[in-house]
Amino acid sequence: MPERIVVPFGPQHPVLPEPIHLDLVLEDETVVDVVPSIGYIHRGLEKLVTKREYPEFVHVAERICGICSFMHGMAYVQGIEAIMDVEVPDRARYLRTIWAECSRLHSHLLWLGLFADAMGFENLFMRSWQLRESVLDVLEDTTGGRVIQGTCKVGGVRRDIKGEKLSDIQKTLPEFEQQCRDLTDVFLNDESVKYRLGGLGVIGKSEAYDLGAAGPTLRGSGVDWDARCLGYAAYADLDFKPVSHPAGDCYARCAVRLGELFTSIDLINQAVEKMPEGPIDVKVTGAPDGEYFCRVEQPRGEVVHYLKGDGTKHLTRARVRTPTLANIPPLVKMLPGCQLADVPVIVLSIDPCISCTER
Amino acid sequence: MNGILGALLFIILAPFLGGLIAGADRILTARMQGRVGPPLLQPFYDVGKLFEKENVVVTTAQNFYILAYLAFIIVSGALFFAGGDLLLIIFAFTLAHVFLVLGAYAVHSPYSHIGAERELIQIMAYEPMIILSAVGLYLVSGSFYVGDIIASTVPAILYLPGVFLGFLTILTIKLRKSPFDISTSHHAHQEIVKGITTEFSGATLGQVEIAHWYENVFLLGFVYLFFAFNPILGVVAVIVTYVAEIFIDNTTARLRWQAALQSGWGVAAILGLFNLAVVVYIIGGV
Amino acid sequence: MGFCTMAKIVIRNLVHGPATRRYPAVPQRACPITRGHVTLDPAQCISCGLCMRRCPAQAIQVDKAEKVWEIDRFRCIACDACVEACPVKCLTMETTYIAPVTEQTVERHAITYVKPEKKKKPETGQAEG
Amino acid sequence: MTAKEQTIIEIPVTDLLERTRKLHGDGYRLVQIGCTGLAESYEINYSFDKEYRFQNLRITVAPGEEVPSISGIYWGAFVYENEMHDLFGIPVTGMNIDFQGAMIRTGEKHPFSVTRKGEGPCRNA
Repeated sequence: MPERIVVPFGPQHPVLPEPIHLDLVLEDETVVDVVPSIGYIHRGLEKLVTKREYPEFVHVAERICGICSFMHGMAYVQGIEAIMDVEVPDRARYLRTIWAECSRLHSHLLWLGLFADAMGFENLFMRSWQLRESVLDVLEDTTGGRVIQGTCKVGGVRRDIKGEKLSDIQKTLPEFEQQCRDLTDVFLNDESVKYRLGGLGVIGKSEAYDLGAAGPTLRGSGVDWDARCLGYAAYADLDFKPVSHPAGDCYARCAVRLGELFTSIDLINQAVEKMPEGPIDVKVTGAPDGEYFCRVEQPRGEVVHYLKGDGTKHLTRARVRTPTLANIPPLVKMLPGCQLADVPVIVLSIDPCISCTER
Repeated sequence: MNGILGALLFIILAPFLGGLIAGADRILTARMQGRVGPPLLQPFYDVGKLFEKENVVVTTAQNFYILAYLAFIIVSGALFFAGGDLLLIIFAFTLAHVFLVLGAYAVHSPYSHIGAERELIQIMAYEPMIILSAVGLYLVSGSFYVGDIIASTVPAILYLPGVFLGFLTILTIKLRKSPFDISTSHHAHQEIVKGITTEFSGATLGQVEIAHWYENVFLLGFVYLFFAFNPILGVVAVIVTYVAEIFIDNTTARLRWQAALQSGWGVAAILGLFNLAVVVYIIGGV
Repeated sequence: MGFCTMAKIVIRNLVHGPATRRYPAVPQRACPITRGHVTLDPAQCISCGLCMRRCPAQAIQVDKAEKVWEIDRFRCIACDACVEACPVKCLTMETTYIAPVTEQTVERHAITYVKPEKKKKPETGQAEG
Repeated sequence: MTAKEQTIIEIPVTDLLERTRKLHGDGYRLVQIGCTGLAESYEINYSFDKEYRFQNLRITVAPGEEVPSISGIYWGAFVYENEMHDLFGIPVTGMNIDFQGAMIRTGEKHPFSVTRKGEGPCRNA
């Protein structure tokens, strides 16, 4: 039997964007066992809910994650609105949709870059991040923040996008879409990329469903489940189909995210076209009394915000189940049997966001 | 006499030339990625800084191995530019890398060990093709001596296009560029951090860098041999080759070690051997 | 077949030149609503303390008695909540970021606002002890 | 909107496995297991989803009370159950992958436990 060595992978490792620790048991270069552990960046954000008044906690909720920031804020305010039965104005719902889809675009482009870097394709990494920059510019122009938007509030949104700006955004979409197509061509058709991704970390359809996988990890295995179909924000009025890919390997997960780029572009386009006029927020009085599980589709998958209030200004409990936590079981299933060189690719393929996971 | 002069020039000038090539490489790579890139002299600043660092070594043996690595790279390059025997040069060159691998094995780090194993695989992958290239040049010019090959007026490239392509493939391995930067790459963004050089720091790492500059000049000199019949064409070919390597680096992902081995032996068997067979049996030598 | 599918992008990059900005030689990109840092107009602040209460990061301290407005830039998350909360609009969100520093210090601003007429300045002497 | 429909069923701990098995048989997907501390006990929500129908099973356990693992039914439940164990100190029996408290690295044992004494100093306050 070959000698077994244990390679510590993380919490600080150049190919890992965030601190997850994996003990990889190797035989030569084949991974035979993997033991994950987390807990390096717990910040106690859930506890803060008892220290901040519920309208202010949205700023904290947004900072659960630096990438899916907007959607954490959105999930939180939607939860509060559901408890308090607040009817959000239509324009606010559409604006939220636009910002959520911009966030998804920038998150996916960020991920594509990191993924390219994990397989040693530096130029593709640079290109993905270059495209991401144009999305960040739009976000900055419309919200004032590049990654932390801070525009959601209970009862609506804090900022409006003027009609002029909306059509400006729409005008830039076709060119951006073309650039995304060029990027997609490299990811899906380049032989060296295909060699690195094909048949790697396969999770079958029923297995992914049973493991409780979320987001592109689930859809990459052929299950077209997308929390956006719940119809929150303006998604019920817009026309879209969840992107899925049957193969279940790293290539499929990559293809799903690339497909979602175009879904997002299309959704932004639709939202701009259908954008209703009207107020952007309603005044919210009182305090939440009740509980709610709010589910939102983040770039990484479905996030669950569990919120409970007792009629005071401070919620009594908040709990966030992030998509990364749900995707750890599939990851533990994927890794054994792969090559050491493929570990970063497989780990990245679930798009781990550890600071989300630990709150 | 001429030989000693060549060797001396190599020993003195190669680090400067190698550093400049590395600097130009970084700028060109940056431009291909839509970045500005560092100043041309950045590699010198980097190495200068490395030599200023405190010497932190866990196993003192690694210093010896790395020094031996540098020494043998210089010896093989000097022999080359002195017009020496190509076979001897190749073996000295291989020996140098064996020292590098030993240096990586001397430390106790799984990253370094896996890097060393991969380096060994890479040596195995490129060795057949390098020897075939030497054999090919012998068949064309009738001598293993670099001096004679350069003096030969036979256009080697016309007889050895397959061998040359094969050599370009393994040059990617030697220059540590994508898709074959598997044992270590120019940055630490891979699963084994910086692979074989993970545990070297300060002056030791500086020596590895300098050895890499020497090595690059030597390898580009090898490319020149295929075009030695026309010096201007030779220099142009060397530049084109290097730019092509950077281009390949920027348009491919890193492959696994299995692919490096398959490619190395594949080009040796298909391009190299076939080309040699054509030269020997069909053209019947030169 | 996809060999060198990246070539198109590489060539475009070579032709169009670098896409990066040579910061700090070239200033950062900013737009009118970029959230950079908060500034106070001490002549208008009525020391109501709303900004302090609304701050989700507890970066702002207002001392009504001493008439001091303090901000800890390390804690401030530039969320704009204080600017929105301020009843007299004495806070402004500037579009530039603060310069990097190595030590955490609290920025103190003396409030110079004087209430026109009516009640005198409330108990300034008391809090001094 | 269908999004608002969600049911929470309070069940005794002894019914947990049976009901989970039934949901699994019906084709439900495990969404999450969320544990939160009440004043003197823990509330654990098991959330399931099938075609956007959201179902929760809720159990309330006292400190030290054992909770049976559902990882035999849903393989992926181990992350949530280890989290329950590592952070809240709830003994979960029969987990398929038991990290023995090493999955979430914490400075002290069971930091979210309701029986933990004191609030602990917050360095940044």
